[in-house]
Amino acid sequence: MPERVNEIIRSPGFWVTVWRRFLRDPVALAAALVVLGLILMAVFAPWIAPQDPFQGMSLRRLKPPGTEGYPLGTDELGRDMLSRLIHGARISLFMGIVPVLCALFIGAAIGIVAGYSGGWTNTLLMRTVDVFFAFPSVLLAVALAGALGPGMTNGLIALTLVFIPPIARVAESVTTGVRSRDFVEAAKASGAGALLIIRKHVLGNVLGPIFVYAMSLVAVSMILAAGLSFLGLGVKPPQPDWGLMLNTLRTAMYTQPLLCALPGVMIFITSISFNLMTDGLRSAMDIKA
Amino acid sequence: MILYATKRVLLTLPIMLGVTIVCFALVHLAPGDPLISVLPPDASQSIKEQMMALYGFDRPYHEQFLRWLWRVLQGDIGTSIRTGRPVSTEISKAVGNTLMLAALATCIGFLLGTLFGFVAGYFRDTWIDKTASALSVFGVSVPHYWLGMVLVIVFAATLGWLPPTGAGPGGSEDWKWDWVHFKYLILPAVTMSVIPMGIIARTVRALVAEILSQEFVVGLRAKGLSEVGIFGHVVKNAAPTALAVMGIQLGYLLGGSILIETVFAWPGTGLLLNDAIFQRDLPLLQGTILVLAMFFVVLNLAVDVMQTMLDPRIQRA
Amino acid sequence: MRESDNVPLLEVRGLVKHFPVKRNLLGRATSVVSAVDGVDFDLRQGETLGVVGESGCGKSTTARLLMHLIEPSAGTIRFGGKTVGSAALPLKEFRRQVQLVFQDSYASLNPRLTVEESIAFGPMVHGTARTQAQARTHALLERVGLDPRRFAGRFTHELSGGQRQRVNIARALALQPRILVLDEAVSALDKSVEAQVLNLLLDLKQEFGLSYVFISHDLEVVRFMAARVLVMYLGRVAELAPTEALYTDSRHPYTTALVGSLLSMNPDRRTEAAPISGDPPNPIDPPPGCRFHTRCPHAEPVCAAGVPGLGMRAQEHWVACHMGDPMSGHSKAPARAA
Amino acid sequence: MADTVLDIRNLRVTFTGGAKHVRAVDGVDLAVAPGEVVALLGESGSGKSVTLRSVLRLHPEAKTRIAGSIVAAGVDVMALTGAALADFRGKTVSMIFQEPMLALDPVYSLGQQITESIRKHEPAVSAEAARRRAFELFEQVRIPSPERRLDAYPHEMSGGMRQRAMIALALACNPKVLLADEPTTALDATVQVQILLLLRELQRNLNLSMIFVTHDIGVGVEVADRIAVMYAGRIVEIGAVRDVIRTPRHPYTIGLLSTRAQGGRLSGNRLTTISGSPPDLANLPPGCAFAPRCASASAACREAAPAPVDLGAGHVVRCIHTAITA
Amino acid sequence: DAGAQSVLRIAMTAADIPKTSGQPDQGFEGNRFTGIPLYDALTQWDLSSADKPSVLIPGLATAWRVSDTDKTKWTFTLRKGVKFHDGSELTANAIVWNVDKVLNKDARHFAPDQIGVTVSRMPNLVSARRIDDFTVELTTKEPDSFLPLNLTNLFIASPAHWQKKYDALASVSDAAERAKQAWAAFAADASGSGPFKMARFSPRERVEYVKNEAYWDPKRRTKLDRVVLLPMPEASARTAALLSGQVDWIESPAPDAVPQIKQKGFILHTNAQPHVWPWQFSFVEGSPWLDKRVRHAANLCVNREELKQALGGLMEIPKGTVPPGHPWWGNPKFEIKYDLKAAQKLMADAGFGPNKRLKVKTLTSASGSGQMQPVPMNEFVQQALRACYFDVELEVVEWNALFTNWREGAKDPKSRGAHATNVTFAAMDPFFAMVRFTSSKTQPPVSNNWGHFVNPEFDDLIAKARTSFDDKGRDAALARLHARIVEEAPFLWVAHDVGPRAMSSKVKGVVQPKSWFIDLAPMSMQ
Ligand SMILES: Nc1ncnc2c1ncn2[C@@H]1O[C@H](COP(=O)(O)OP(=O)(O)OP(=O)(O)O)[C@@H](O)[C@H]1O
Ligand SMILES: Nc1ncnc2c1ncn2[C@@H]1O[C@H](COP(=O)(O)OP(=O)(O)OP(=O)(O)O)[C@@H](O)[C@H]1O
Ligand SMILES: [Mg+2]
Ligand SMILES: [Mg+2]
Repeated sequence: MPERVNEIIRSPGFWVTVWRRFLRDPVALAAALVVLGLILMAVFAPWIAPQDPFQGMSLRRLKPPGTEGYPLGTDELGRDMLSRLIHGARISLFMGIVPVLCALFIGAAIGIVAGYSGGWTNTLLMRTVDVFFAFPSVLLAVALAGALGPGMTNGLIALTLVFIPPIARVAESVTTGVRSRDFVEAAKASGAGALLIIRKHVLGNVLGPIFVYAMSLVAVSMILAAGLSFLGLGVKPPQPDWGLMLNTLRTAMYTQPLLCALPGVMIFITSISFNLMTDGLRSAMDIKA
Repeated sequence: MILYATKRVLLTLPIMLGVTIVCFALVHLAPGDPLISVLPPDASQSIKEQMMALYGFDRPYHEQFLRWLWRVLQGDIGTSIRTGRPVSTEISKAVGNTLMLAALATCIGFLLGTLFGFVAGYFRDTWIDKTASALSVFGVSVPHYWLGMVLVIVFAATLGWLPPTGAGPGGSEDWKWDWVHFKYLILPAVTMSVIPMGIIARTVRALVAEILSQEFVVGLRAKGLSEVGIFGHVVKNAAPTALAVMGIQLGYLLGGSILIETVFAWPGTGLLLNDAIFQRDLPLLQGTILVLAMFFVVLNLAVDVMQTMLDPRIQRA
Repeated sequence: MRESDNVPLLEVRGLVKHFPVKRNLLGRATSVVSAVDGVDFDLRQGETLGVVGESGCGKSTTARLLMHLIEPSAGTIRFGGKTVGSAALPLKEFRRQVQLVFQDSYASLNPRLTVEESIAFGPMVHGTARTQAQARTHALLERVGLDPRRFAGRFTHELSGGQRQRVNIARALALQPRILVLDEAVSALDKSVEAQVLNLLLDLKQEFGLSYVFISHDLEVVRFMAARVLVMYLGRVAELAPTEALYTDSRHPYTTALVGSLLSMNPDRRTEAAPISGDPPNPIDPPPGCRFHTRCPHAEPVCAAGVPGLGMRAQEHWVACHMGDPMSGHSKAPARAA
Repeated sequence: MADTVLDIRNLRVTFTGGAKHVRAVDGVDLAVAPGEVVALLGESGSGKSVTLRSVLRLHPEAKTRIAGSIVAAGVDVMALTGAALADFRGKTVSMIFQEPMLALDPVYSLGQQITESIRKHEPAVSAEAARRRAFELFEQVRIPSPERRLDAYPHEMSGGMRQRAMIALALACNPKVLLADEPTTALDATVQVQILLLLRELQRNLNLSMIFVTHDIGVGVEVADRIAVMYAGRIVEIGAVRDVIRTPRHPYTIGLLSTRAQGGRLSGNRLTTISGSPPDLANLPPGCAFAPRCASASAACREAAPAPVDLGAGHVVRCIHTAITA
Repeated sequence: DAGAQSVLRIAMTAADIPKTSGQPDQGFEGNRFTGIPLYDALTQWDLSSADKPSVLIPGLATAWRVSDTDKTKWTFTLRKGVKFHDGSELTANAIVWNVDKVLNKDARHFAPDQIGVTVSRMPNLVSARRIDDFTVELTTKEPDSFLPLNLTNLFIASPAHWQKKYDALASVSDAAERAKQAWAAFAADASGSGPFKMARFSPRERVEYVKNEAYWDPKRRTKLDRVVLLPMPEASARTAALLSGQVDWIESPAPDAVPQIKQKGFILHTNAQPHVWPWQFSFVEGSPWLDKRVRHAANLCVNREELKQALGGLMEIPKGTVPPGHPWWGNPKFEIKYDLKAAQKLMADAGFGPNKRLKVKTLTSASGSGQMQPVPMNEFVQQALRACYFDVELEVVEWNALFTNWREGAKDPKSRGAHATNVTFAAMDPFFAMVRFTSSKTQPPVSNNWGHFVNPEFDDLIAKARTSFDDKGRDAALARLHARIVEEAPFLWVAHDVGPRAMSSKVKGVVQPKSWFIDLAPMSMQ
């Protein structure tokens, strides 16, 4: 038996290369740092927030930003705006990320199975997906949330259902693309079974693009989830959620416009950061030989 | 071509059936009493049962579905429980209003989006591209309902230049295309155009960059075409995809207008949907969702056929 | 001569593949591409069979059929006397005997795997332990002229075209196959690199006792590599003959045209007239009868009427042309032998 | 040479767009006489296409540094700007590409693309007249049923027909110089011959000058009067076809000729090869770019780029070892 | 010409125009804007004074009395010379026709979608009979002295006008369908006898009235040329509309914008309403509220002054379901006020303290008609009760679900184990104000005794009130009932709404009575 050579010079793997390229993109990097900051803020909200986000006092309602002790003012119940915005990151990010993650799992599974098996399985799965795709996303989200009734769980279900079809479609087309590539044929020619090929050859090539696509939906999901809360179909009070805060503060629009704008600013910052980060990631992944 | 169109239409039928099933199932998922909008909570049980029977809510689901589907096929999408008016008249008026809004928004979004997209794609990696791209990222990232609020605060409440809500001084039925009425359309349409602007700009930018990187552009230069001439070619190459994106965006606006219409009290399908949800007017909810979804399906179909017609590369069979 | 020379290693009979391209509303195929339409040949132990033909004539489809990567519409393949896919020779077992090298060296390597992982994949599928598979990989890399220390850890995009094609060859050899199907394996390479790879192929063949099916549209290269050459035209075999016989004494008008299209390399004897005009027809609606009759200078009504059979016209020289068949009724056919 | 339609002097093209600057063409001199065909030969990436495209100034201005002089039919190409450049392109010098499928606009019919070109350069011509001319051009390049094919889109035609259409397009405005960038590489052998013969015939009939880029020496031999061999951005050997084929003097040319698996004479034996691989243009060694792969390279080769050596009769070689290779 | 017209434009809080067919929905806002202006009822509220409680006065009926022998039979004498907007005359037949439309399933004009609102507000009315052209006899299921109060909700529509609509639909063959369509047509072009006539109806967007020059009551003949009603459910949108001059009057302005509204010269009208914003307790086994000390403690623990301040003054501090001075007040022995010490002591007595806190769960919604500002207010209560060792869990459910659950009761699984529910109610008539919450007969699913409050004493008090047919006796009985209710405290009384409305100073003649309603007729525009 031949000897195995040990001191191999290993090239950095795909993701390492992507990471390095990503680090070289200042805009994407800044966006990623903002996202990271927001996530940390959400995770450590109870420790960071200067005040109890639920504790209000009617005597200090609707103080403008810059008020002593309340750097970002107070909301319509006299709760500290800064603390609520910090805590709001939890639900808002949660509602942005979790539905997309759930949809990523389900949608990717559907798409990869459909794309790899082709034929009738594909037709059946993708036609079903098409039915849900036949609804504009906002309509579907609103209709589902409206039918199921407001609440975080229902919002999660609605958004997950909204994002499964697009992810499944992308997964299907990427998989179909990969499936017909020569290296998959070569693996088949080596006698590998379908599951092994999917695991070793398809997933590695498919998950990246699907993941990036899903990432690009996080911003949409956030805006949509906040929109549902804004309509009164999402998170229920007194939970601090940016969309809901936007809704409840709306009545103070004329007295404290700046204050009312704050939750929207947070949504905007988060979604633009996610978008820029995704753009950066996408171009970092676009490695040409 | 006709064969192709027929084929596409036939392929759409199962999807339409699926859509009707989803629409029907959606409202029956709904917790709570379907008659809540006509029955006050203090109505007695016997009145309630009597009414359930009157509206057919006591029958098994599949029977209700088949009856409903049968009536839908005959063009009757039900009667609003609350108002007693046919859902179709409610919707047709609302669709008209939303269409007006969405069409203007699509136009604004399309004009700006294409402009930014073309400029960015042409001047790739220059500051012009960066500015135009920043605007398009703004478009896809901004929560438009919030933007709507901000615009109302600035232009209606503070500056008083434009009216904050409604569809004209006399309501949508008095609509006229004059400045007095048009004023009411500006804020909602601008707000609504932001997302399609962003999406179209991004699509067009990618499209233009992709087309410009193709060899045939070198070919066009080599045969002596000026930049204006090349621009014409780029437009024609980009048109099928760009128009398809625009069509689909129009569909999204029609179906997704609920947030904007709620902010601006614009009497369109979104507001109707909102009313239907919060008043638990199930037939109205069902009908509105159905019509909007069907609209979207048909629009997709039209976009598809149109794209096939515009793009000689696509095989028609 | 060894005894194995008598039993062909691979026997291909009546291979047909139709791809549906248009479907009616009910999903039934209304028109098909007959990419391969009745191909017969044998491959002997240790030989190189060249396959030439114009673009779209079904060369790659034949290769994929040989590997059973796609199901043939009809026809059988026997390996060492056993029918492939039967109980005697299950597919997985067959697949380690036959391996494929594709034209596009880039697309045929998984961009997310290192060279080492790509090559070791096959043996590991067949139950070789990881360390052993890696050891074999390193040996093979060494063998195809790539230093394992430098190349084993690299990714596809970090290799030049020639290096990638060497990796592909190593990958194909990792399963210790007996047959290598090379589908335009050198067409994408520069001449200087092509020569290196061709040399490598020659050496490997010797060393591992391989048999090659060498597919190419470059007649020069086929002539250099192959002992026998199969000429395909629109999914059918036009001619199958020992190389020299084919190049010097072609019997099929198409082969003649093909050989005549070879460039002279002599500035004083430039080609004056094209041996044949027009492009090959569309395989969706292939011409009836002899598929070449639309471009054939000797075409007669019989050619459109009947499909010429593949007949032996000389020693080992098989031709499918009415002109060679005394029974065909073609005016140029030889008189019937007594 | 006094009588030239195209004179390229000391052309240098550097691409500055990427992380590293790529010097794709590094001092090319090439003169083409009226009615002459020069074949530009070389490996992938040696700068053939870049040289060709420089003649029409087709490189993106922002990311390219281009130096040297190009004079075509008395026009100083480097000085052209805007409209003048556009008028020059396609009218004085036109171009044929390797992949007509990619080089033709997929959403315009072939007829439209040709008439567009004609009317761009001759605005006085009516649409009908332009179409008539397109029809004649199609006949000229021997496209069967030309009337129908004028309305066809590129994807509806076979490879050979597309390339014929491409040639028709290039000839639409009666150019003086035709640049052909591997026009037959993508074609099947039987079709390649047809196109080569067609080009040769047209060139002769119209007295065109032509630069013909190819990988394949055989093709060069078939069409050219002179052959120029490029390596790493320089022309390393140039001369009449016979001289270059029969008495190559640059080690690279010699290697190139011997690597061909030509004919049965070598069958089954090993081929001679050029060891190593083409250089990285972003990281060229100082001296002769071929030195690392050259069997006869000496220390001097690695120090400075060799100057051209004129061997007479226009046979020029950039190698200091011409004595050895003779 | 338009400029010279006096037009009053009003933004309502409803999301849609309340039904215009005579039985308005959308709660009392419906009665306020599409009932009272367009129609008359047999009896009506006196809305002419801002200071006195609104009392019952004759409307289309000039007099009424219950039969001496059969206390279920009432005769109503009709006003003569009243004409509907379509010109037809009001007679006894019209009354019978209007009763039949909701109670007689066999009537051609039976309107199922109008049953709900009507029947539930007149739970005992059974039928009507014409005695002569100007006399009708109404029959109740059982003796019920509340009937005249209930009849303020039965708006009388024009039968002749409906018949015209019905006749125009000759092409519709199915009778029920034809009637349905006739009602839809009627709703779009209504005809009642009220001081305003419908001029234009644009579903979901606006309804416009013009004056009825021929109105029978000269005091209520209006000077307004036109009234425009616009649905605007968003408080901030209404505020914007007022500030930008799009409308002259808005209902319920955004509380936070009140200072700004006033500062810009708009006028804010408020007055206490017969309205209660409560927590209604559960008396189901295991509920912590079964202990009266706990109920009292909660009522003493909320600083309502502070809440009022938080709401910008837009609430009235409750002392019971009706305020002191009301005929039904009855001087209860328990005083609802803020007394933290006493509350804490009561809690201590009940066995709770800082270390043994009491967990309670309350259902509420994020919005809803009459709910004022449910979330902030509930959160305020939640915080206030914290000082009295309560840990309140708020379960925010969708408004309709909350409302539906109101008659499903505390035992229903949909109550999710809540110990209290937060549905606001109107307290204008004794049934709605008191009876339905305290009678053993109104337990779920019959009516809104959500918490299953059962007490024979209350059943007796209720029976007594129901059968006291003279006003004095009835009010005295109701006062006793009210006093006992306050003492037993089945509610945590938090607030009364004050019906805030903001309007331009151009609107003249505004009288905001102590009622849910307001009369548009005497108003004018400057
Ligand atoms: N999966 C497929 N579906 C439909 N048609 C196919 C498929 N694969 C191949 N074909 C068609 O079958 C014919 C033969 O294809 P094949 O790839 O075998 O040709 P080839 O001889 O390898 O050509 P080339 O020299 O261009 O590689 C072509 O016309 C091709 O378009
Ligand atoms: N726009 C560009 N930007 C950067 N580098 C370029 C550009 N165009 C060409 N190059 C580089 O210049 C070098 C020469 O390219 P060129 O296209 O002239 O090669 P070629 O000789 O035509 O090769 P082939 O035979 O493959 O067509 C290559 O290394 C190529 O990567
Ligand atoms: Mg092939
Ligand atoms: Mg090139």
